[in-house]
Amino acid sequence: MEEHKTLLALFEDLDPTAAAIERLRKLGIPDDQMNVISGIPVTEAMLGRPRQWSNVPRLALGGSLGGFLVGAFLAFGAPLLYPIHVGGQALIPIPPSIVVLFELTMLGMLVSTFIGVFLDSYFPSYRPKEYLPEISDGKIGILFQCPQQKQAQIVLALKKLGAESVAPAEARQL
Amino acid sequence: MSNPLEEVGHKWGMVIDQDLCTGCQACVTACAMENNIAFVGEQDAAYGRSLQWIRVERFWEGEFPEVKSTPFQPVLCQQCGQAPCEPVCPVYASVHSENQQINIQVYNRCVGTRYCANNCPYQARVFNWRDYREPGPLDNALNPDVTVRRRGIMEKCTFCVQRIVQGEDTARAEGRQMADGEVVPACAQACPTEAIVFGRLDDPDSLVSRLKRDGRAVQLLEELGTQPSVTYLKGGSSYGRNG
Amino acid sequence: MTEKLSRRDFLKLTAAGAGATAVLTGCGPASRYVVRSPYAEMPEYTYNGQSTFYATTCRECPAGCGIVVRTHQGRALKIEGNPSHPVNLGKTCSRGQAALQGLYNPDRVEAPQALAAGDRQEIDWDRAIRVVREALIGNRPEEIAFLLGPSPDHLYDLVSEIMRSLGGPAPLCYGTQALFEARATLVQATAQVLNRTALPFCDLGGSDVAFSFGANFLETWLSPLAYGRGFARMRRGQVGRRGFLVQFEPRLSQTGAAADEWIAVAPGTEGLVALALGRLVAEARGGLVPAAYREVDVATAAEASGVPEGTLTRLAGIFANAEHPLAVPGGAALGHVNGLEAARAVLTLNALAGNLGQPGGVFLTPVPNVHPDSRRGPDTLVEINALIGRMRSGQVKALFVHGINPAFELPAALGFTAALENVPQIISFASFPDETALLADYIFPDHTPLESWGYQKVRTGSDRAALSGAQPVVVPFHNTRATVDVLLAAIQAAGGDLAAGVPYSDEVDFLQQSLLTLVQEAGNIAAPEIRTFMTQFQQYGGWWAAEAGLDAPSTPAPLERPLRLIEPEFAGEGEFHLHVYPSPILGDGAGANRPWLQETPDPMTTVMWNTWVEINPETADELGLEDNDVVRVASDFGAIEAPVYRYPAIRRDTIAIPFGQGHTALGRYADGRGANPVALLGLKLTGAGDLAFAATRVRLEKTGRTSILARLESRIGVYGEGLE
Amino acid sequence: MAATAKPIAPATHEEHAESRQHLMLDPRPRGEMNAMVMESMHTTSWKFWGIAFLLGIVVLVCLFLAWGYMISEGLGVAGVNRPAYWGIFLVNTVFWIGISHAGTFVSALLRVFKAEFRRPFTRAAELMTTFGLIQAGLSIFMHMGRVWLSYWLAPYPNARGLWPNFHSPLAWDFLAINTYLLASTMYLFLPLIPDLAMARDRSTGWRKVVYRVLALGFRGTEGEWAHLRTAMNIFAFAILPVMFSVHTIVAWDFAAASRPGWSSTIFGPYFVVGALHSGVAAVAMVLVVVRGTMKNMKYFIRAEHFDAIGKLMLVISMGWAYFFFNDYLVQWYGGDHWTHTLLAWHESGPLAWIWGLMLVCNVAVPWFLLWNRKIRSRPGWMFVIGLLINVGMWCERYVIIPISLTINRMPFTWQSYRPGIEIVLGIGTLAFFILLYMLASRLVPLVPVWEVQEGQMAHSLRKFGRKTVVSVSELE
Repeated sequence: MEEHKTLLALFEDLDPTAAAIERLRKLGIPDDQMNVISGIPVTEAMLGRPRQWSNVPRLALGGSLGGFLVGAFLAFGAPLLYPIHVGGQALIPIPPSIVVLFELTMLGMLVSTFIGVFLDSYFPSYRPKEYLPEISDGKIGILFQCPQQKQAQIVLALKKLGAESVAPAEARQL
Repeated sequence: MSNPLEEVGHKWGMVIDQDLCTGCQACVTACAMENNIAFVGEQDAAYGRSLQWIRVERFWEGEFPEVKSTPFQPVLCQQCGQAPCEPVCPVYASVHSENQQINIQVYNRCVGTRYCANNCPYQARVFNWRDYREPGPLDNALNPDVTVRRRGIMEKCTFCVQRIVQGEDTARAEGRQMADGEVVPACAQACPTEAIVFGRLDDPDSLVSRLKRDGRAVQLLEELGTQPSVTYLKGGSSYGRNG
Repeated sequence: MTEKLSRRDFLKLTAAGAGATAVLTGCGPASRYVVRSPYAEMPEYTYNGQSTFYATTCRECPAGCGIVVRTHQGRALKIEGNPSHPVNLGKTCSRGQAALQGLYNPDRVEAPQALAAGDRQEIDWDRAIRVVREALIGNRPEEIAFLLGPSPDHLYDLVSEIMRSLGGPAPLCYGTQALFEARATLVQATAQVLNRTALPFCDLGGSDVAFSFGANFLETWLSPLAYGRGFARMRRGQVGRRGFLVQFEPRLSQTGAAADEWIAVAPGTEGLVALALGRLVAEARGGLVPAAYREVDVATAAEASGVPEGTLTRLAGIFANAEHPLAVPGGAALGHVNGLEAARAVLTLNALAGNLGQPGGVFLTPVPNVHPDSRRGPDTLVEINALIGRMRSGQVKALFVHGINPAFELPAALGFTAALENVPQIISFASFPDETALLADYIFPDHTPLESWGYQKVRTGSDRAALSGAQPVVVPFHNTRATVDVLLAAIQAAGGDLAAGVPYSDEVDFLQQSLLTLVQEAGNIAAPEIRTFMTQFQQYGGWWAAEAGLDAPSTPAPLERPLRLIEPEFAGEGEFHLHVYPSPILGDGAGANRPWLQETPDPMTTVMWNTWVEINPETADELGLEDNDVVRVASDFGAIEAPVYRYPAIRRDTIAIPFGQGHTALGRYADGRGANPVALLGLKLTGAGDLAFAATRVRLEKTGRTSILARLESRIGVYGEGLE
Repeated sequence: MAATAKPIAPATHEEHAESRQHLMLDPRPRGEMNAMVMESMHTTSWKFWGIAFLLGIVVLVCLFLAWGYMISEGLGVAGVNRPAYWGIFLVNTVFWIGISHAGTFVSALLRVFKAEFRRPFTRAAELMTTFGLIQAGLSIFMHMGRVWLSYWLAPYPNARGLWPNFHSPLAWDFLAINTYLLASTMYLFLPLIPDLAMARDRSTGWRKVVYRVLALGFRGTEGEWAHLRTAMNIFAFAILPVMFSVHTIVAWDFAAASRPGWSSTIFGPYFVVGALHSGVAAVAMVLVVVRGTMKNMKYFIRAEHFDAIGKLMLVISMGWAYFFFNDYLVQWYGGDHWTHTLLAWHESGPLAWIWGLMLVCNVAVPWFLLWNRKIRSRPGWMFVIGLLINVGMWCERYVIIPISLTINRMPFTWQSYRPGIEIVLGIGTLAFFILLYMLASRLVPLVPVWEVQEGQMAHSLRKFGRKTVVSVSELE
């Protein structure tokens, strides 16, 4: 197996970043060995990157279903466990049940969405990571792995495209 | 799950004849003594915080000298069939008793949201704004059959449910039906003119059932559809009306 | 507690579980004396979780209602009416219900005390009995005075016997309850019209039209529960028609509110109205107008009373056409200088209606045959005044006070409190530290009624002769002792002729001796000898005749004598008539230390915990008085301050103040609350020698202060304040 | 397309630029904006700490000590009575829930509709949601007679095997308010993560530790951004119905009761609009204070933002007036005797001035002042107007709760309400809100810098013939 090295290239602007990604791809770095780190949400389309897969919507859907089921239990199941009649109303009245179902469905959806972000992004993780604080100042970084022998070539190419720096990425405590 | 008590379930009701009520307040005091109702003192009483479960209302009509007070109207919990206080309680502290067909307040469940009181169109519920403790030795007279309520709890007329249950138990133990008038709440028991009559509405021959069919019978705020168990026989004077 | 107290008796009455019906069951002759034992050792008839019911007599007022007290493990829990008692047939009033708060009142006198210079020191009963003995035998008989309240009767009978034996003056019996009932005046009027010195009984239940002249019979008058029952029967229409009640009084009372019509007659003209009605009734019936009414001028009466002639004629028509018309005299109508004549006029109206001794008419109640020689009051203010005069001049060396609180109840103008200073020895038997007790030299506290033995003669209200019996329902709560026992112990200690003349070993012995005369009489109790009789007496809560039956008055033709009325006179100057009425809730003021009575709303004003001044709203507007404005009410005899209650149903020339509050003692719930209107009363007398308590004039002054009255009713909802 | 937007408003086009200043067409480099935000967080004066200390004392005394006293004495020390069983505690509850609606409204609704002017102050508004809900929750707990048992409302079988009663609007309230509190806190947190990462990168010492923990290890990778964006989109859409449901359910607490004046089908939307009315007004007030007291904030919060919020307030005021009149007319026209009595009580009872004040503050003030752009653009005016609207909305709740409770179908029991310790406790919650906000303003980046930068990227000037106009691009 070839020796691979992780590099972080820092760019000032979107256009050179997009060009650099294109260039990297041509230099034989596959998309799945690249990652863009930015201080603002840069969409994949802007940089010509493949679309990110997110489980969040599915989790949200699953969560709302779970919430609905909990709500259904509260609305339709709990009264049966300890039946008490009040105000001449049915033991399980429909209109209030709708309120309960709605609230718990929404709760399930929102909580699972939130948890979804954590799961998909592996939050929280406090391990050292490859990162530069300049990124939150608006710089855009490309984190990529390249074979050691191509390193010099790639660095040169990226510098030519306007990279402020291309350096081996160090995993550091954030 | 079958409840053994259900076999003796009755519908209890009350008829109050306003033509007979003299406004004497005996019911008010009797109720307080039977049900361990605390007194609140002048300041709180002046501020709508007295705890009486029954109050005698009267209004005024006309100007002097043609002025007249309206017939006295004792108002207590109407023990609604469809009680507005019940569904609004989030902790099931106000519930319907299947056996007596009355509305009961479960003190130890109450967390004091006071929603039931707001929703009671008869304003029949009272709240323990403070710990109105009776100083000793007055507490010697507390009725052991009735819970003493602490601060933060809603309470109201129970139709003296402790007497009803005891009456039912006694009748069952003796293997007989309850007689009409065997169980009376403290107010009806004290009432000097017997304006308050109590009994079983599920028995068409009981005195309450017969009185309830009287032409003068009305219910408070009938239009709300609360199906009260308390019926009023309208008072008011007219010379020579056939009794 | 070895000696007398250990001989307190607790008879088992019933041990049945529930219901007043159980009173009559489950009884056997039990031992007469039960040793007072520690709480942990329950009497054998006490079962855990089961209540024991005792029948006794309510002593909150002198009507003598029978009550049944539910006790549970030695504690009294609830008072119910005694269903078989002929006075109240199982019913109770507010005051009766709250009697437990007397028994368990936190401010009781817990032990005998000697008072000196504001200091109250506990003493033991031996010393107390020595003090009583010295007072009884150390003074000349005429230097001893007993001032007693309206109950209990057995104490009165014993004291009468003691004083007879000593050769001293008979005990005096008085109280504001009797005063505001106009009891003495009514008795005298009955004597004059119906030929017997007794209280009349008006059979409201049998009448179809009743005119009440000032009688507040649904509140405090004579026997409110009996009259309440009669009112209910009348309203239900025993004679096929719903009864019709008309109330004549200057201020709408609770009774007036329950009535069908209220006629606001000018104070002091009630008798005049009765006379005018009599004449009109006689005319309406046709035939000759009886001699009694020949001199009556209807127009003058209408003018004086402020009742239009048309109204009088209409009412007379109703009365004349009734099958069972009835006229009831009482209360403030009799509290004028012409009160005796007014009472006669009203009673005569009954004679005119021909209802004497008829259903729906006027009867006389037979008195049970117990100590018939003890002719108890009601005494009049004249006699009280005589006593005060003797006290003032130092002729009274020892004054015994029981069951009355004269320093609070008597009109201040009489000067009772000042006269007390000239009495060397004052002995109070009060259970509570009331105003009089605190002025005494000794307080030898009696048991409260629920701890006491005794009996009460039913003078009116029952349908037969009845003697209501009292027995302790709980072990005495404090170190108190029955006054009868104290007196008997002192007499035994004194020995000699006195002890020989009053030969009773203790209170129960005295009761049994007193009841001996009833053993053979036909009544609810069938017993061959006194001990069985006594047991059943306690079990039933009294003795009453087997058959219902009241006496019909034998009238000396009252219609033959012309009736005249003297002009009403009023004491003092002022623009308002003062109408003092006993609070229907607090009664004679002894109820003011019951917190639940304080918090039971007044039936008409719904005010709790205070005194108020009722004034017509129009008059109030003229004076610029709003609700809760504190006014100073002043007469020539005194002044009080109280907040205004704008009362829609009172004459514009009258203000009304309830009696019962204004204590300066009597414990935490009564002390310093409200004002006492007897401070205002002048000393005009009725023809019977009793106080004309409604004949005082007063002035009103704004003080500029306000004091919020605690009322249950809503000023917004009932009077529309802020809604205009 | 540049990630760092260049100044694109040449001097010649200044007038156009000014008209759209809330789009912040004078972009600064991200690093500079970061530094500005960091500086604003780090700058505290002795005044700040003095006020914070005073507020802390007020919170301690007026909130915690007073509440402890009330818990031990019972609600008797408050002004509640029969028939005004509910008093200022619930007035405050509804009020604070209303305040809390602003954050979600500004943030989520404006996000959904891509209203660009929202960007600099969404965070400031969202913080109000969370802190406002805390006060609402406290007020509800104060209201309860036995607050130590309030956990019985939670949906679990309690010691007696009993579940809560879902027939009760209060049980719905419990679910809805908790859902909303959780959701709004999560919704506050999600867009905060990049800013926390930013702060982490620029902090030292204990702040670094705090931000590192809170930033969860966020770097800004494509995946992280994608998940965050997706989640925020879901939240923006889903939290809106939750928000509406919360205040609707609060309205149902009243509308479901069979009481004159309360039993109204329009109460749901009426309350929601009322909540927005007070909420948006409160946002304006907070922004004025933040702008005036915090460093560098004049760059982020501009007169034009107030102008935009002012328009929103005017529209909401009209909406409120519409619902108020709708409710009033129907009650007036078709109401029974008791309803008419109640209306008369509102309008001419002893507390009619509160009713009048409500109308003046909620309708007259906004309508007479907010049509004017000059007034809308002046923070001082906007603060006063915001304050008046909040006073008006508090009065509205006061009219609906204790004043209306005085009148019921049993006139014998009518009784006016006289506040007691509620006033003290209300001051306590207000102080607590301000204190929390003050502390948060020094701990949390109040401006979502990444969102501002994103917005600045999307805005450009475009020439149409001789006219230059602002054009906003959709970045997604």
